Amino acid sequence: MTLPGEAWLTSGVAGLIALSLLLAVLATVWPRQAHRIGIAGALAVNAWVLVLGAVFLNAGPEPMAAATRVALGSWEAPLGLMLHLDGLAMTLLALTAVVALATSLYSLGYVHDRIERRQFWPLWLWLWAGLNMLFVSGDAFNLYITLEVVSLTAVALVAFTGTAAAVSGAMRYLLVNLLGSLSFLMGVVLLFGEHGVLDLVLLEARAQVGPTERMAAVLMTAGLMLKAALFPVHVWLAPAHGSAPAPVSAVLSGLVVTGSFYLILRLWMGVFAPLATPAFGVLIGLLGVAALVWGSAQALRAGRLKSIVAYSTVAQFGYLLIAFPLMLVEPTAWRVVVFFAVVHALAKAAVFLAAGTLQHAAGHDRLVDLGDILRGRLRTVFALGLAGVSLMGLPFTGGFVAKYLLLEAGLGTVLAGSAIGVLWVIAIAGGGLLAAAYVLRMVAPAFHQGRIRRGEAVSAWMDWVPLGLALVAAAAGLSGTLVLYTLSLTPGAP
Amino acid sequence: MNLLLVVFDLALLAGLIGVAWRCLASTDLFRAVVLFITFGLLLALAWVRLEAPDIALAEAAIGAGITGALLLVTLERLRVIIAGRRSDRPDTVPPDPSGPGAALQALHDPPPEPRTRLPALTFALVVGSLLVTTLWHQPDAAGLEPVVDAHMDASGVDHPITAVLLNFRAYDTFLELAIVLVALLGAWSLGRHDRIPARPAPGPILPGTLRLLVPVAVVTGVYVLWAGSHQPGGAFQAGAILGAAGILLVLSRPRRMPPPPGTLLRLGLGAGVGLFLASGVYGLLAGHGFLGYPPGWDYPLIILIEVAATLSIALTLVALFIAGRPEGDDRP
Amino acid sequence: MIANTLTVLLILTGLGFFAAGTAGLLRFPDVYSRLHALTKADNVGLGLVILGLMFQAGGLADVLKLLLIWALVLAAGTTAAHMVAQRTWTHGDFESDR
Amino acid sequence: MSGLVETLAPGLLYPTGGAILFALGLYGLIRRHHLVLRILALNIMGSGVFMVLLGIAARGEGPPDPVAQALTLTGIVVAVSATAFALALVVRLARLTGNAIILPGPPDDDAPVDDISRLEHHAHTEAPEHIEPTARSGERR
Repeated sequence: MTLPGEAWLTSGVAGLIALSLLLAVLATVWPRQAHRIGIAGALAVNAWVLVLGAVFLNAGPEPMAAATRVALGSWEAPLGLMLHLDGLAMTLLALTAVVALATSLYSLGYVHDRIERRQFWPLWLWLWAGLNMLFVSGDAFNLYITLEVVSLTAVALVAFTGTAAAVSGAMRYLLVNLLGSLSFLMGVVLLFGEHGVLDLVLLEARAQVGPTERMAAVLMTAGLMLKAALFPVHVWLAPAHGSAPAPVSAVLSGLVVTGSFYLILRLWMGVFAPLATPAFGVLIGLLGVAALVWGSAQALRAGRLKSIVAYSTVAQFGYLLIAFPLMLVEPTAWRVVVFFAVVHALAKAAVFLAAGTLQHAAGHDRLVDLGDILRGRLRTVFALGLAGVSLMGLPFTGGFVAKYLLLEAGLGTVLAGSAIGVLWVIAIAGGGLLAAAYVLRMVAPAFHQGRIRRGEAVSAWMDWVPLGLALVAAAAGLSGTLVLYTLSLTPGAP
Repeated sequence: MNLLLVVFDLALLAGLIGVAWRCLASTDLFRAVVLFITFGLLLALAWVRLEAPDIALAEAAIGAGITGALLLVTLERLRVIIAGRRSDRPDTVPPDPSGPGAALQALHDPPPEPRTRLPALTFALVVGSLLVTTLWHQPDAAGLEPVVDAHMDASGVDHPITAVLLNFRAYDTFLELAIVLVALLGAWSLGRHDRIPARPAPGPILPGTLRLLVPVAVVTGVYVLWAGSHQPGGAFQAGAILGAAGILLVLSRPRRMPPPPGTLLRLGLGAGVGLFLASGVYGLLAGHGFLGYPPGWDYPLIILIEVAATLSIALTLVALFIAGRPEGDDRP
Repeated sequence: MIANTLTVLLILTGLGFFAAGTAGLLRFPDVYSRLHALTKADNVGLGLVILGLMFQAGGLADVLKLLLIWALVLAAGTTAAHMVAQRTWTHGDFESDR
Repeated sequence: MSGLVETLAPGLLYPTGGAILFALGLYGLIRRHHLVLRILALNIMGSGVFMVLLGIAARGEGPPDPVAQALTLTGIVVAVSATAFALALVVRLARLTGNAIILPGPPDDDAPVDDISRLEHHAHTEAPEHIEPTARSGERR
């Protein structure tokens, strides 16, 4: 049955992709106006996503027997490519739109040099388009291509400052990304060899437990973990994220890493679902605990503001890994995990933007010498602290709701009789404490006595946007019901 | 006859693996690059054997040709940079040639430390053997060939690969064009271009040959593009051939060529994605789906997109060879 | 039948030239002699192979294409050999024993 | 004999060869330090993937799978783009540090960072390097 809502949805998804690609192409061809195109586009895309989300929610659970699938060029799978929209994809599209709008506005102030601007905006718009395409892609090989668009633009943006540290970080990031892509592609090829299709829904229908699925699962997950810097392969993250320009760090830690995580989740809820066993879950969970401890320890000893934030990304993604064993015991826990990832992305982007403002004002971001600027720029410190509070999960913030729900799921596994569940509960609770410690490290100097300095003047964008995004991150706690409801509209998932 | 083919296959694979091994084990980078180019040409042979003439053409032109040119010019650049640093600041050269700074010895990579050999070997062996085991377990024939064959009539072209690339999976192809462009945007964001460190050989022979070869390359490129609708060939191969011709021109610098105006250059680079996207958006608005073609218009639109894509690819490849952005791009 | 025999004979002869050229490339002591071996053998070798293939061609167009290939390889090979030789003349011999 | 020939069909031989190339590239990527060699290793890994894919396409009777071939073509173009960008990055890194390797050891995360929001035209203003054609003889061994 075809509701009018569904026709809107299919054109809406294709239109969103077309719009974001159009912006990228226009900015490429017309770099002198790229920043204007970018801002107008960011507003247009946000409006579009808002309408799309409203139509999606309005279409309601009824057409949700299957996800909205859009055949490109009217060629249905297996011949053609399908876009794929469900509650999970919709949530991440909305997240991307919000973070991207904030980043775009911030970049107006941050990338002010005329020549830099012409290089920055086209790359950034391609990255954004790549992320949008990643979230709605429904085809294994197309996922590889969109991953490459995201990787190449992200690497170029990391290298953007042109310093030795940045270029070296970018080089490392590129090698890791290319290795991850090839590993992913090899997995796709294996799946194609076994089943002869590339469409994810068709693959899911044909998947069974066999050598191909096992090997493909290992290759694709390992490749995505390399890209997401999930624990055992996290080493590249801090140099890349820490030395990139602030808006780029925000997008990398907030969105690009989330994109890889999204794919891992999608694949394991779909094609590889038959392979998920409790032992596997425990293994991943242990990796998560290790990431949490290692990342927090590094964040507690790092000397630079942006390094602290970068390492905290490693730690926070430990949480996402801890969620895997919880999901095996309590299938609906994945929604909480995605909600956590959403809150984390908002808060992390806000923290990076605030750090960028402070760095701009001070001319450096060495924590020991930053006290005077921190005391002089309380608005930014407030943004930093507010987003940080959300990261550590104090009450009445998005982070609190997410961590509370995670804890609840963890306790559920303990009650279900899983002894190792205790470890997950301790890790989730303890991770919050560690986060509190490193967030305090960042803002504490603001409360010390000492010289007060405002440093270099910053534009209004750089002053206010971090605060706005931090408020959004904190308020995300209030939207928990909405996000969780949207996520529940994911057919095929528990 | 079959036995002969098996012998041929085994010899070819052994050659490929051997060349790849020698390439990666080489301490001299120039040698490694030459071996890599050889590897690309052998690969093209393997693709012919696997009945993939399109891929063979692309591999020879792109994989071996363009990549080879990019690698060689990079080595030359590295050599100039490192030699320049050495003469500028002799103190930056570490005294110990076997230390980690030994890469300063221009194009030389010291043999890897023995202690990483065992773990790396174990890891690679595990990955390789798992892959081989998996592949040997796979069924014999699973593919989309029958589906493509059944839809060829509706595709607007006669060559299945072109139908897949420009019609059935046009979205992938669009993104592929985008990636070529994005790689260039990335390279341009790293800085302005410098002079290409290559000197044309004196004498009339090289310019003479180029005068002969470049027009032939242009004709070949156009032919390959046109052939793509009904036999092996197409935009990417044609773009690579034209790009190679452009690289030859840039390398030999017969006369000082004026830099192209910035706007025109950007338009040329974006023509492929721009036209593709415009056609795709029209398809969306007219109700044929994003990147769909109106009935009856598929053949002309595919040809038009391919022409623009060829031009853009050729321009982009030349620009990637030059690497930095042109000075005109920074003018107000 | 005659065409097939001729093809086999010509291509085998061509392969002989290729083998000789390769042996020369590997065994001769300096750049000039190596170039000498390589270009002579390859040009004739390729010419013979092309000639052999012409007997299998489907029409005049194919014959012309084969001839064009030969001509282009001749031109490219000549230029490349010239450039290698010239570089050796101005910059000295490449290290030969690597 | 015919059994052996049947077994060693290209649909099996070439994927096996591709897997070996993939592993070989991985080994080279881990072992070698020079960035150009690492990029070569990644390219060889990629060729291994394409060989597996085209080998799979050639399995069974009948014409080879055009979709797999189209995907390979796309993959080759993506690979050359990534390689070109990676090489540009290597040159940039060498210009900044004098090295074409990433030095091993923990990342120097406390190093000072330049801030593009404060600097005008940083890093794009250095003069293009000047090359004296005559000063180079004897450089190449």
